[in-house]
Amino acid sequence: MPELLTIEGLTKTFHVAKSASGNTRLKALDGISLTVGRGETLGLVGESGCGKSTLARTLMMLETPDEGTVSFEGTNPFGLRGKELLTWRRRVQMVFQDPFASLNARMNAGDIIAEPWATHRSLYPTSRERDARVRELLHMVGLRPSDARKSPQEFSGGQRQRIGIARALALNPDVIILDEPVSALDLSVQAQVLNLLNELQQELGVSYIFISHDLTVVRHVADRVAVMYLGRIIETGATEEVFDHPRHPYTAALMSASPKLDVSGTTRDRIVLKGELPSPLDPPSGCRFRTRCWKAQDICAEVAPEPQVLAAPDGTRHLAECHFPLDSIKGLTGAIASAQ
Amino acid sequence: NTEATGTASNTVRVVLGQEPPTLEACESNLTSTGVVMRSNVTEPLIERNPQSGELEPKLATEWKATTDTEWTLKLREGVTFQDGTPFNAEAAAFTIERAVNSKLGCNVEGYVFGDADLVVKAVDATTLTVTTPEPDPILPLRLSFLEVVPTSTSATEKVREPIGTGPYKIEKWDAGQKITLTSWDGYWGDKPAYATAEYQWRSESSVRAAMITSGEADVAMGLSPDDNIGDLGLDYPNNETVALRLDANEAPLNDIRVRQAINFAIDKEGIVNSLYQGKHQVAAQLVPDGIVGHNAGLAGWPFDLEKAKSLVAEAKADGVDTSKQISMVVRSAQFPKITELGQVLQEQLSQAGLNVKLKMLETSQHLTYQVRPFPEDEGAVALMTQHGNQAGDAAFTVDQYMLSTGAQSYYGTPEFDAMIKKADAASGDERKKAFEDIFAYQNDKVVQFAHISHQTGIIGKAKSVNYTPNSSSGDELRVSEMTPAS
Amino acid sequence: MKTAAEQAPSRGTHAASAAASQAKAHDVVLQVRDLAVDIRTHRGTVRAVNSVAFEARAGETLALLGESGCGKSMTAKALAGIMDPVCDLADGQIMLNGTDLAALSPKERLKFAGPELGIVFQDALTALNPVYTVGTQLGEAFRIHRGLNAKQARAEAIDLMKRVGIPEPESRVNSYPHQFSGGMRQRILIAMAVALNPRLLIADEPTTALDVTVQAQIMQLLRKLREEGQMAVILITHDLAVVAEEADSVAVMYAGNVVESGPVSEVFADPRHPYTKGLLESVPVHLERGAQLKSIPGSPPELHDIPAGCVYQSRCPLVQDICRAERPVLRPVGVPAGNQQGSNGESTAHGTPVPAAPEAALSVGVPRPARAAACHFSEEINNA
Amino acid sequence: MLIYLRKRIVSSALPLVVVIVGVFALARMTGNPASLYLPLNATQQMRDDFTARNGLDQPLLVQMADYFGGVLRLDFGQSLRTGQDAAAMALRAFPATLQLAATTMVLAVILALVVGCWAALKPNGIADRISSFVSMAAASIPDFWLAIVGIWIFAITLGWLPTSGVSGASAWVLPIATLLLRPFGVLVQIVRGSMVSALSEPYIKLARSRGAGELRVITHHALRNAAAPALTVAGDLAVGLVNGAVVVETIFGWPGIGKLMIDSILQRDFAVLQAAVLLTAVAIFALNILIDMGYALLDARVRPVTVKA
Amino acid sequence: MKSSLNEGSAPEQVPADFQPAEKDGPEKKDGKLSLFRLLLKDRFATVSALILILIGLTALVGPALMGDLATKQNLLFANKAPFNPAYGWEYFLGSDSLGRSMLARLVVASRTTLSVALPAVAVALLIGSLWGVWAGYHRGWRENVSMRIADVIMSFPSLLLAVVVLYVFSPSAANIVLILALTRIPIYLRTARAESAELQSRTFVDAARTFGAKPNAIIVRHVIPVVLPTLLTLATLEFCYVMLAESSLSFLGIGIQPPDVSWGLMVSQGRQYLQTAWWLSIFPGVAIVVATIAANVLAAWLRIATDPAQRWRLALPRKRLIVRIPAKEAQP
Ligand SMILES: Nc1ncnc2c1ncn2[C@@H]1O[C@H](COP(=O)(O)OP(=O)(O)OP(=O)(O)O)[C@@H](O)[C@H]1O
Ligand SMILES: Nc1ncnc2c1ncn2[C@@H]1O[C@H](COP(=O)(O)OP(=O)(O)OP(=O)(O)O)[C@@H](O)[C@H]1O
Ligand SMILES: [Mg+2]
Ligand SMILES: [Mg+2]
Ligand code: NI
Repeated sequence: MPELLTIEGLTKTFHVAKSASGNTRLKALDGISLTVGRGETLGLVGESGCGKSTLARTLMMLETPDEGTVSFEGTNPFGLRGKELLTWRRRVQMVFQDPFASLNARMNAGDIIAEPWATHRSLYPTSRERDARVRELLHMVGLRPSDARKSPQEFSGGQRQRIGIARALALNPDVIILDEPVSALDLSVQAQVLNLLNELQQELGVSYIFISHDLTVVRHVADRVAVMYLGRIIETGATEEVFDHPRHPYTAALMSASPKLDVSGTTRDRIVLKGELPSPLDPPSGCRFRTRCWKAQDICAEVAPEPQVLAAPDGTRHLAECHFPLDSIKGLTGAIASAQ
Repeated sequence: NTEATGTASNTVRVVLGQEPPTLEACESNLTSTGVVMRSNVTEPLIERNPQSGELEPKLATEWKATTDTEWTLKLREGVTFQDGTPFNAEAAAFTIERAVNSKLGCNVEGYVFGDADLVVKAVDATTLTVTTPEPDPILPLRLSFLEVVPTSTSATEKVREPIGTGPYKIEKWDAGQKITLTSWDGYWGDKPAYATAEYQWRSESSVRAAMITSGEADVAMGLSPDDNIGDLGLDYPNNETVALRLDANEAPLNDIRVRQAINFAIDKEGIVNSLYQGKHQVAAQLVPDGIVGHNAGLAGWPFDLEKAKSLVAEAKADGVDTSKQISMVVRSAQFPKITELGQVLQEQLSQAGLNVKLKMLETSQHLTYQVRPFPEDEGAVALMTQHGNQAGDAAFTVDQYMLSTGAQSYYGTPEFDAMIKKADAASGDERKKAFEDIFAYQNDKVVQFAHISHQTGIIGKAKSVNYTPNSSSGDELRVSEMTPAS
Repeated sequence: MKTAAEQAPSRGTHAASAAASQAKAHDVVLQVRDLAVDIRTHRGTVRAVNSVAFEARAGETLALLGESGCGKSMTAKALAGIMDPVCDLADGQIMLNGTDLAALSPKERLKFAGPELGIVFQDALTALNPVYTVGTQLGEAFRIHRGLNAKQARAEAIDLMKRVGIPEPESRVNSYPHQFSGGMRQRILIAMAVALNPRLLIADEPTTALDVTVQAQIMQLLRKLREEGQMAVILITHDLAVVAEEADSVAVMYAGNVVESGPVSEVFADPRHPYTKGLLESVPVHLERGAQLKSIPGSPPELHDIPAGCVYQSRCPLVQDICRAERPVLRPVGVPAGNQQGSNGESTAHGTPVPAAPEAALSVGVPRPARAAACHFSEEINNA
Repeated sequence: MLIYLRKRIVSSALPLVVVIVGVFALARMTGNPASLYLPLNATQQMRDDFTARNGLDQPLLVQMADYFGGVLRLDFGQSLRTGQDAAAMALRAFPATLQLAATTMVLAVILALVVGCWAALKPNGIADRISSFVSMAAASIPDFWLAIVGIWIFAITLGWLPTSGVSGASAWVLPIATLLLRPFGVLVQIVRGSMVSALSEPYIKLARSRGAGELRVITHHALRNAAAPALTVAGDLAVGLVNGAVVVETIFGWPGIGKLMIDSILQRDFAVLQAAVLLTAVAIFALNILIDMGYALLDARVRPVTVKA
Repeated sequence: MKSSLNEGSAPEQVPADFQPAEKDGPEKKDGKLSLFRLLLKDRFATVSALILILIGLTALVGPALMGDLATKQNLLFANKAPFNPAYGWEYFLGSDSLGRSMLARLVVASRTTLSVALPAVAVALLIGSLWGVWAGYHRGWRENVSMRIADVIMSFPSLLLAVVVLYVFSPSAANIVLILALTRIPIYLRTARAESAELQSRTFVDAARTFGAKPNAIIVRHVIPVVLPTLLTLATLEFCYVMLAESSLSFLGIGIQPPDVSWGLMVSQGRQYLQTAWWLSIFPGVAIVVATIAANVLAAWLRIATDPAQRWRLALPRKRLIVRIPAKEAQP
């Protein structure tokens, strides 16, 4: 697949109030490198607070990175100004994580969806066109045309998220960053939205960066998956590879923790991680996962592992950052066994 | 309530309109200072009887003009200051030097003595000579404004709490709250009835009145007719006269007919009767009865709106722009009901066909209009002034208000100036007559003023105190004249 | 409905034995019947919860499953007696260990809140008071119901924090809610709910806001607490997988109505309501990537818009005329439909509700709840 | 916390200077005070002397430099009116105002909390309607008018209280009652509003689910949350009191800084005015810092440094 | 509401080619209408609105209707008590100390009062809130400097300002407006800044940024509409404050000056007749109180009515008596 978006060594540090250790610098992103191909869906998974949203926000230029480069079709959006910047803005859009906070409660749904056109006037110049398009978009995301007049309070979370998606679609973008787009949705709606996203991708060739903690969903939609932990990508690879043959212990733990719709009645074995995510203000030395890892050894505390290219049975590129990657042959069950 | 406080019967409590800024003796011609100080803490050499208008001995027992320009005073013996030092010619001379000849910038200097520097000499312990650069027939009257202080008083700085020879001494001044005077045992005269006098101040006249009603104060100064004090209020003629001063240099006031019309248009009777409940007197001149030079023969201008209208019309016919705006400048809160008065005057002058704009100003601004140099480019101004002649001699009024160069005068004529100069130098009955003529002449030929009324002050007085106010009570409230009612 | 006279003694004895007695496994702790909640809105009064019936058993988990807005939280709040002022409990019985909570005055109900019934809220972020330390909030239940002083309450709070697995409870007890992570906050909320060892724990979407690894931890904790205290747990969720893994029985709600209930394994293996079936099919599992998911078209009806007949009619693939005319009641399935009809004397006029379980369930103590569904064609679904 | 405090104090310094410079410049725009202090017939010579003596003939910048030089030596100049040290006059008047304002504020807050809570119990209930009506009326009555009516009723007609003055505790009643009304009226509405919204927060439901009764919910759970917005408003109102007790001080003869300020403005007593403004500005800045700290005390989320256990 | 009822029942049937033109008209009207209907539902708000309209009309056309009645003096007819039908309607509210009709003066004063209070509030609101919103949105030095400026104004003696303005310019309603507006700017500035600082970190603002919207556009579209109700409520409180401040200035002799007349001035001037002619200060006082209460009630209502999250509160049917009818008698 031709690469549309390339991220190289992206680092973002926040300055926050003092932590226990007196640190005020919070490295939310630490040398992130990723690529997204045209028409591809990249799944981004990871625990809460690991930096998924920060990555999304940085890509959307809502935050300025400290280091690293972003290249969109060869141009660096951070260098753009004026008209070019607007064009870029049109082509890259985002659906926000929180459907309650991302919609202005004082606007009605129609105005919210039409809002981008206030900046990009040329897209739908007449109000008639805009109205029609709003109705079309509402319909696309499974809402009633009459909903255009309602204010966000009158919608359920899922409906709000659909408004958010409709708003992102309003500019006909090439890349949509979806920050947990379905986690607030009901199953039936989730299916509709996933189908919708799928159709859009097929019709328009849009690329997605799909952030989610619902692994079932990610597995369904993503071509490739990147797993984040404390501001770093610790594993990337083709979806099946990563899901079925996780190489990083954290990925394995994540996969096993995800509940399965399995009505056989037998309780599955799973890796329940000890402890909490360490504070990103004071990340562990060496390998970041070592404090919760059952395979950790002395070296993990000393040396930060480099990303290794690992042999994948199906020949796709599989990267993991671990001193002691898991066995790929035994797959997930093997990993669970090794943890017990 | 009065009985509740034990010392009450021994104390007289006075409530004033404002706190004295200072008690400095040489500033005591300021109303708020003088009302506490004069004849209570400090005393003058000579004192003017407010009723008769005659000069009476105080610390000086006799005085006479020894030459045209020299006066000799005989001082009272056996008087000591409250700090124990004796009162003598040296102290008297010091007082005059300090107030009149020094760089201290005393208020009394400007007010009473003007530029003239006096030569003072203590001949012996009880004899003093004062020499004026020009003959001054009313020097003794001027001296009555000087409150005597001992030589220990600073000659270079003003003193907040001076020492005097009076029946009371300053006991305590709680800045912002009250001043307490206690009677002084070493006083040369009769011991006053009250052992202590307490002064407080409230700026709302209704509150001052309320303090009398509720028994929190025994004497309240400066009440308004609407304070509803009933029979606890005592009226007294306070020597103040209200008038409009007309700027005869500016159109349309530069036409005498317009100025006359203004005088005809004002319904003085109506104002006095309805605004001031008939307590004031309609005025025909700037000084009330009792002042040397008051012309008893003058009657107030009759209220005649038709006449006023026709005078205005005449002036207009002669090419005077009677529609030009006249600013009526009034100082807010200068005396009770001044805003009402201003509005009435504006209305009445408008009735006569004049274009009058009422301008209510605060004190400092008002002063810029009141004294020279007058503001430029203000057009025609009719300034409301309240003039009080504390001295009892018309010269104090006329020099200021009627000389064409007077500090508070817009306008005059050469003949008029000559009349005034002549009157100033005259003495006795001749002086009286000369000033009477001056007032008549101003009404006849000059018409710089539209007189309105001679005011009556109201003092609130609790039943427990015997006191009869007189025309000087507002400036000089003698506690020694107060006695407890049995 | 019992009269007041009958209730009084039962409440008295109950309160006495509240803390001490441990329920036996599978005893019915809570039985809800005909529960109906009205909301007064500016469009008129709407029924948000309609003739809901289910039962919860000691040591078991009942899952209330349903889409957003179908009335799950409302039901939970009605059970806990903490509805918004605009909501009225219109009808129904809430029998908690023999006491009808619905018939009590708000004041009397306070006595049950905590010792008998605990609730964990949907949103851990806002459910904790930001201006008090978690210790204060955790200890409050002890101060109210056991009359402990501040110090004792603090000790209990530390104990509780230990129980729910918060590290260093002695120092963290003085921290404020905003100083905890989402998972920790959720633990604190759970700790609060189980503080007084209630018979019934209602957990309203306790893990929706959390990610999978934390969710696994929380679920483990809930399981542990349930087993320790033989609590009956009502787990509210819209996550089928969680239901499948955690619950013993399930009640599926749709538009304020329970449309299907029964043991999880049976319901999921063999759904008897088209809605349940639709839900199960919309899970993206065992599907090719990018393949079209089977979704339920449309969206649930608005509350003021609920049609007269079957609540699911507008989205149902099997819809027939009868569905539009008549609301199906929740009736046992798995047995021939005709039998049930006779024995329950089902009314058809307004879809007058019929209790989910037969009268026998309470007295005899049938080990597993019977399956029930509210569909005219529950038998045909899987043949269709 | 200390670092924060230091930072706040340092950052208040510049505004203070700006305030003084502003007052200095503005005051001198109100004209030469000579005619106020000199006799009406004073000669031009006397006027010039006066102007020179008080340095008013210098360019404004020179005057200002002189003044600030003096301030650095803690010399705030002398009153034109009384000849006393300006700073001493301001310092003497300030406590009277502070006592009055502090007492008023404390009472207003307490009363408003009680009434506001009572009103919030049943939004739109009868208690709510009555209290909001009363509080709005309270906040909209001109204070001088109320003071005079108060004197009329309580001092004259009933004779319960002294009309004015500072003698004894009873003299405080009328001034405080007069000052109280507006802060009370405003605060009741703020407390009521924030109480109503606090009561609809989820944590209130949670508290109810723990068995907390209505009273406990109000006093333990909602009050503290509702107090924070009230605190901010109370701060602004207190600033108003420190700065604006003029009317009450004038009527009741209360020797406070407000009266001093208006007198020195009307009398063009520049040194006193500047000293008084500086003093009140310092007090207001201090008050703002206190309010912020109180806020942090009420709500841990806004504490400048999070204390990690 | 019927329309949405009908649409709701068959959402999926709505075809893709909609007819927007047809629908829009009546629905938009419906929105306006419902605000009005909402108003009618709240008795207090309705009465308040009526009072305010009445006051507004009075200020607008009243002075013209009164002619010279407000200035026509009659010293022989001073301080006549109100409610005496013998004096005729002009003197229904009595006469003042110069024998002018109280009624006429109240009417004329309403215009001055409003023309001081409204512009003062409006100017301060406009400047303060725009400035505050701007400062809060951009944070950083702009915020710091603005807050310090607010501190300066707050600790500045407004009386001095009043005297300066009155001295340098002449006493006029416009100057009073200027002073009152200037001194009240910080109130709005602070509130607007705080709210806007909070809002600028909201996700919906971020969303707008991702479209490439300019800060000013975002401020206009997202920040101001959210902050406005709070500021408007504040403004009504301030409306009351400004009327009072104006009367306090009159009391101190540096406010509106006769022959202009405002309610505040009337109260101030009437205070000395409190014991002899109470109506001189009571009537204008009552006018101030009534106007502020009405403004406050309406503002409180409007705040809720324009807040979509709270709007439902207004429209609730009264709580009915809960009569629970069990569907079926439980067997004992
Ligand atoms: N503006 C900010 N200032 C300071 N810290 C921030 C800021 N934004 C995010 N962080 C911190 O950066 C880290 C990563 O946050 P981020 O929101 O990207 O996580 P996430 O992976 O999206 O989590 P979730 O799944 O909960 O959405 C967190 O520790 C967060 O506290
Ligand atoms: N205070 C209220 N006023 C009006 N309607 C309300 C109120 N609270 C809830 N509702 C409505 O009642 C219905 C049921 O709400 P409830 O919160 O029980 O849903 P839920 O099943 O818990 O949904 P979710 O999964 O989103 O939490 C919804 O349609 C909701 O809009
Ligand atoms: Mg995120
Ligand atoms: Mg819910
Ligand atoms: Ni409808």
